[in-house]
Amino acid sequence: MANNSKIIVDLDTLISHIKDGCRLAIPTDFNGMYSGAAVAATRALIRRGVRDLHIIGVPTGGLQADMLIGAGCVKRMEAGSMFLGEFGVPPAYARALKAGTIEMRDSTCPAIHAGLQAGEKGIPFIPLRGILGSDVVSYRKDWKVIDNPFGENDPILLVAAINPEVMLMHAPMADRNGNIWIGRRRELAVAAHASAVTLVTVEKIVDADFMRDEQLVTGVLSNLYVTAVSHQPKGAWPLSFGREYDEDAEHLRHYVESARTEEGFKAYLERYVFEREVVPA
Amino acid sequence: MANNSKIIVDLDTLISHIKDGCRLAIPTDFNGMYSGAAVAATRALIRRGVRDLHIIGVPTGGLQADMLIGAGCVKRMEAGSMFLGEFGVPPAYARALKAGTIEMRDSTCPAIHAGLQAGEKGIPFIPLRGILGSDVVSYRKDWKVIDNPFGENDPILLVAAINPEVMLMHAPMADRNGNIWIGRRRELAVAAHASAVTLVTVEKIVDADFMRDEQLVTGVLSNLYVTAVSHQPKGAWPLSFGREYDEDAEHLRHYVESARTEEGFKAYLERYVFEREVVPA
Amino acid sequence: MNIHPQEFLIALLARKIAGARHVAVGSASPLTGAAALLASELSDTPMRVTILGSKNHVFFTEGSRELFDASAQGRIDAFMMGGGQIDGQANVNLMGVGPYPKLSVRWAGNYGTPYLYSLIKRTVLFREEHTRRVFVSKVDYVSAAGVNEPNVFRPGGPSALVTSLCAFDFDRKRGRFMLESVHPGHTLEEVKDNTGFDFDMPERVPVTAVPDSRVLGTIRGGVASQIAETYPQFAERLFGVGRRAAKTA
Amino acid sequence: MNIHPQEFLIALLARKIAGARHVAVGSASPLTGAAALLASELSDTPMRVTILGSKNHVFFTEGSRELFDASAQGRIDAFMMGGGQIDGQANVNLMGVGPYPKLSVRWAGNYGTPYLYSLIKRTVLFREEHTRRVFVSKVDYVSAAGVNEPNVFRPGGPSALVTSLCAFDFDRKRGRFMLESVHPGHTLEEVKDNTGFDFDMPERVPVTAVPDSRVLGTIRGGVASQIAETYPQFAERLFGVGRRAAKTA
Repeated sequence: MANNSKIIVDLDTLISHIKDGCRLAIPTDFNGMYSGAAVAATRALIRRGVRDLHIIGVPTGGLQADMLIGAGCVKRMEAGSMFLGEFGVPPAYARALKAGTIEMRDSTCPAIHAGLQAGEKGIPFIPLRGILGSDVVSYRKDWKVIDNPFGENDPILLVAAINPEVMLMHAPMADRNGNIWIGRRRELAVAAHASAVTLVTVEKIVDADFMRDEQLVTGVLSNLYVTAVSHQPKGAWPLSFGREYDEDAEHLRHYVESARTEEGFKAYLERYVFEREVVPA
Repeated sequence: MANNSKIIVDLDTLISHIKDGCRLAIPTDFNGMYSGAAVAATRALIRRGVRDLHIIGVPTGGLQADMLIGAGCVKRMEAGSMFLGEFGVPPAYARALKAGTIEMRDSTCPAIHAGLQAGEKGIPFIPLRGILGSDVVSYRKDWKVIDNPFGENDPILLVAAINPEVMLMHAPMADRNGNIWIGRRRELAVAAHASAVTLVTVEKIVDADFMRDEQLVTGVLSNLYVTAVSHQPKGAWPLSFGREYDEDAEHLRHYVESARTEEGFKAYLERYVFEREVVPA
Repeated sequence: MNIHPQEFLIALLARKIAGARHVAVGSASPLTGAAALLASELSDTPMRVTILGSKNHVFFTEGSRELFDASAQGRIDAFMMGGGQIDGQANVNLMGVGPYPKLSVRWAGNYGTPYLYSLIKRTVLFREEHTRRVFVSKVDYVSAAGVNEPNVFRPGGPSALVTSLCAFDFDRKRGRFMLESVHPGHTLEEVKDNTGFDFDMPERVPVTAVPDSRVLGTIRGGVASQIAETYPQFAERLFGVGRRAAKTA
Repeated sequence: MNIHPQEFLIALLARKIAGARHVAVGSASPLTGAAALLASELSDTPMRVTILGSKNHVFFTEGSRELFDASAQGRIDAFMMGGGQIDGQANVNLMGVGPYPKLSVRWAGNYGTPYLYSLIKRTVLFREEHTRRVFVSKVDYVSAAGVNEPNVFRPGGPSALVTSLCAFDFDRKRGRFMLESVHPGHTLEEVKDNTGFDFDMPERVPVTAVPDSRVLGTIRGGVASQIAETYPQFAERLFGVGRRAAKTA
């Protein structure tokens, strides 16, 4: 029989699915809507000392990626752009690029979405209109431009499927069976479908079955795609989380200032990641 | 300013967007879930005497298609299969094939879904795994098999994008701005996105704004894609409609028996379409 | 113990999908639905059952496309389907009889079978009627191909064929059926006489095993009440379990 | 009437997208957001405004992919964006300064611009800072290309460029900017001195029109309260309308 009771685990068990060298997909973390960055899980990953991650921003990267990069956990970063909302370019990322310690695979947001859709459909590539003429095409050797087989003298871009090994995200709630309510951010479901393993931290776990609620179910990622769930209230802190809480702008400002230098970043990690100091809500 | 008050119209205005020769997408009409076949609108189309439709079943065809075919409104039918639930192959369709009065473009369900996804993305084609070896590939001259540009000696099917001129469906409810709650049948949203015009009949119109309800909104087709909405309670009769009403099995049996002969079908149309006799709920 | 022939087939089909993580069946056949639920009940490891058209046995939240994408993702590893004609290479015809596209008889069409048959790890073919009308030397139209050229990407394919007379295994490399066993009360001659294609045989053809009392008890207990939700008439006829019983179960 | 330079730019940008059915703007720029809302308020025909990152001015229910698909469908026909560098062929660089991939300065990256700039019917480029640092002869990296070879499928592209000094139109056939007008208080010499690329000019260069009182009233009324929802600090600074006012509006 299907038995999902073991799907709900503690945070260290959750992140144990993320191995060194893993192709890890993470959501955009500056977004006005529900669901997003599993920052508490990111801190746990740094504490564990994961190495050589290939991070895929869906479709961009921000705080999560910057913390992992600064902590030396990342080998390669792939994203449509890298930004910390109004705070601009992530500082640890900028330092790592200068030092040449990470490889940046620049993309464009719709190509990441399309690559994940190809991954979801189990197809090796997907065509995409536009983009031609951009330097992103010349530098992405893993993409191809072909003559449209359904047209004539009509060049079209093909982007490769993206199939992450792990998708990690934070969501508003899970039911007792590990079904996740992600709301309207369906791109997170696409990324989960395309990934071999999906790990989710949630604000709350509800003693219900979302699959039987015809209204809720439309915002659900079925547990068919979910490997493990962990209960992490305020799991997106210091980022905002939809209508649940606003971003901790003061803390973010402190992060950005600290992360400008290696020493500052180390002190930040020591205090907020290793000693687990969390600014009270 | 955006003004959607004119989006809610009467049934004849709604179907006035469906011209002779139109490429018309319609949902599967035997499905256990919410949303589906706009049968009341289909009867109105027959009364108006629309001609030469190219119907695309999303991904199959049933009662709606059969009524339109029997009434001489259809030139070409495209579907993954044609069936009337437990009643089997639609009788007017079977007669039309024998008589050679319609062209059948046989497909397979995932190819219709993928073609509509390509239509949604504005790309001319999309690859699909599997299917090779099926006769559907040899007979679909509008599909192509190429060697995967990302592999070697790896044949893969490309299906052409499907961009219907009109998508017609029935849904549980609309809000005052013409946003449609379609529930978990997201394939209907994909078809609407891929179509130039989307027409929707609904069981009820609610004085609300679904876009501001974070739970409801996840099951919504935004009015960005909706051309017109018409209030048609029991608009799917005699088919079932999710949890709102069961199928009228007795009426369907009567339809299937009538439609076996041209005379029987004409008598059925006369009574239920032109004289608008509806079996009371 | 008195065993209904359909209970016998349910148990046999369930054995054919043992060990799967997630089995999908079409909505047309209550027997395959019951077999999937039985296999899940008997499984030591978690086994999901998706019955298309059912309200409770569905893990999808995004509509009818999700089945196909999930199959391509490898999240469904067993499938059961029937066929209007089936030939010795395990080609399946759901389109009709006679030369396509005219056809002398039209069936419903391909559905998703050309896709699912290629991508889901193993498909068990099931057709109760065992006649030369069904089991032909060559299908009139290939809806879903039994085998492909070796360079074609094809993670899945046919693994077995179950009928009212016997069970076959399918050898994908050779592209041929091998008779596995003949059901009690039937003979090899009967199978040969009613099969239009050539197949392989072991030296001694065993008799198909009869379900034991534990399996029968599971069929008549948990499976019957679950199947009644989707196929109330079938459950009523076979088990005397009606829709109401299922709903309160 | 006293006109703030940013109000002047809002009015100018709004004229550049007049007649659109649906305009989208990025979340980074309150000025373009205000311009889109103004254009919608002044439009005779319905004009939708999508402000990415806003809660009220979004017509999407399926997350961040939908913007791109809707653009490819032609459901968004006007777009406004900025650029770190912009050259005379309307190429836009959002990647950084210096040879790629090393770069001496890194910006945020391409976002969706290589796609949207090609597919949305018209894009109005906007950059307040008018210097040779921004308006270069050739961008260091092409994030989004101004023009393509004639055989490339490209339904959209740049239509205009607005700065704090002047407004250009873009001629897609010639692949060149044409100076349209210079803002009051500025001169042609100033534009030339601060532009690193070559551009065309009419014989007489007009002065950019100043918004009339009706337009200004609309900016300070409906637009200010709507913009405060997404950009409370901006609205507070420019109009004295805070977040609280917006929420009750």
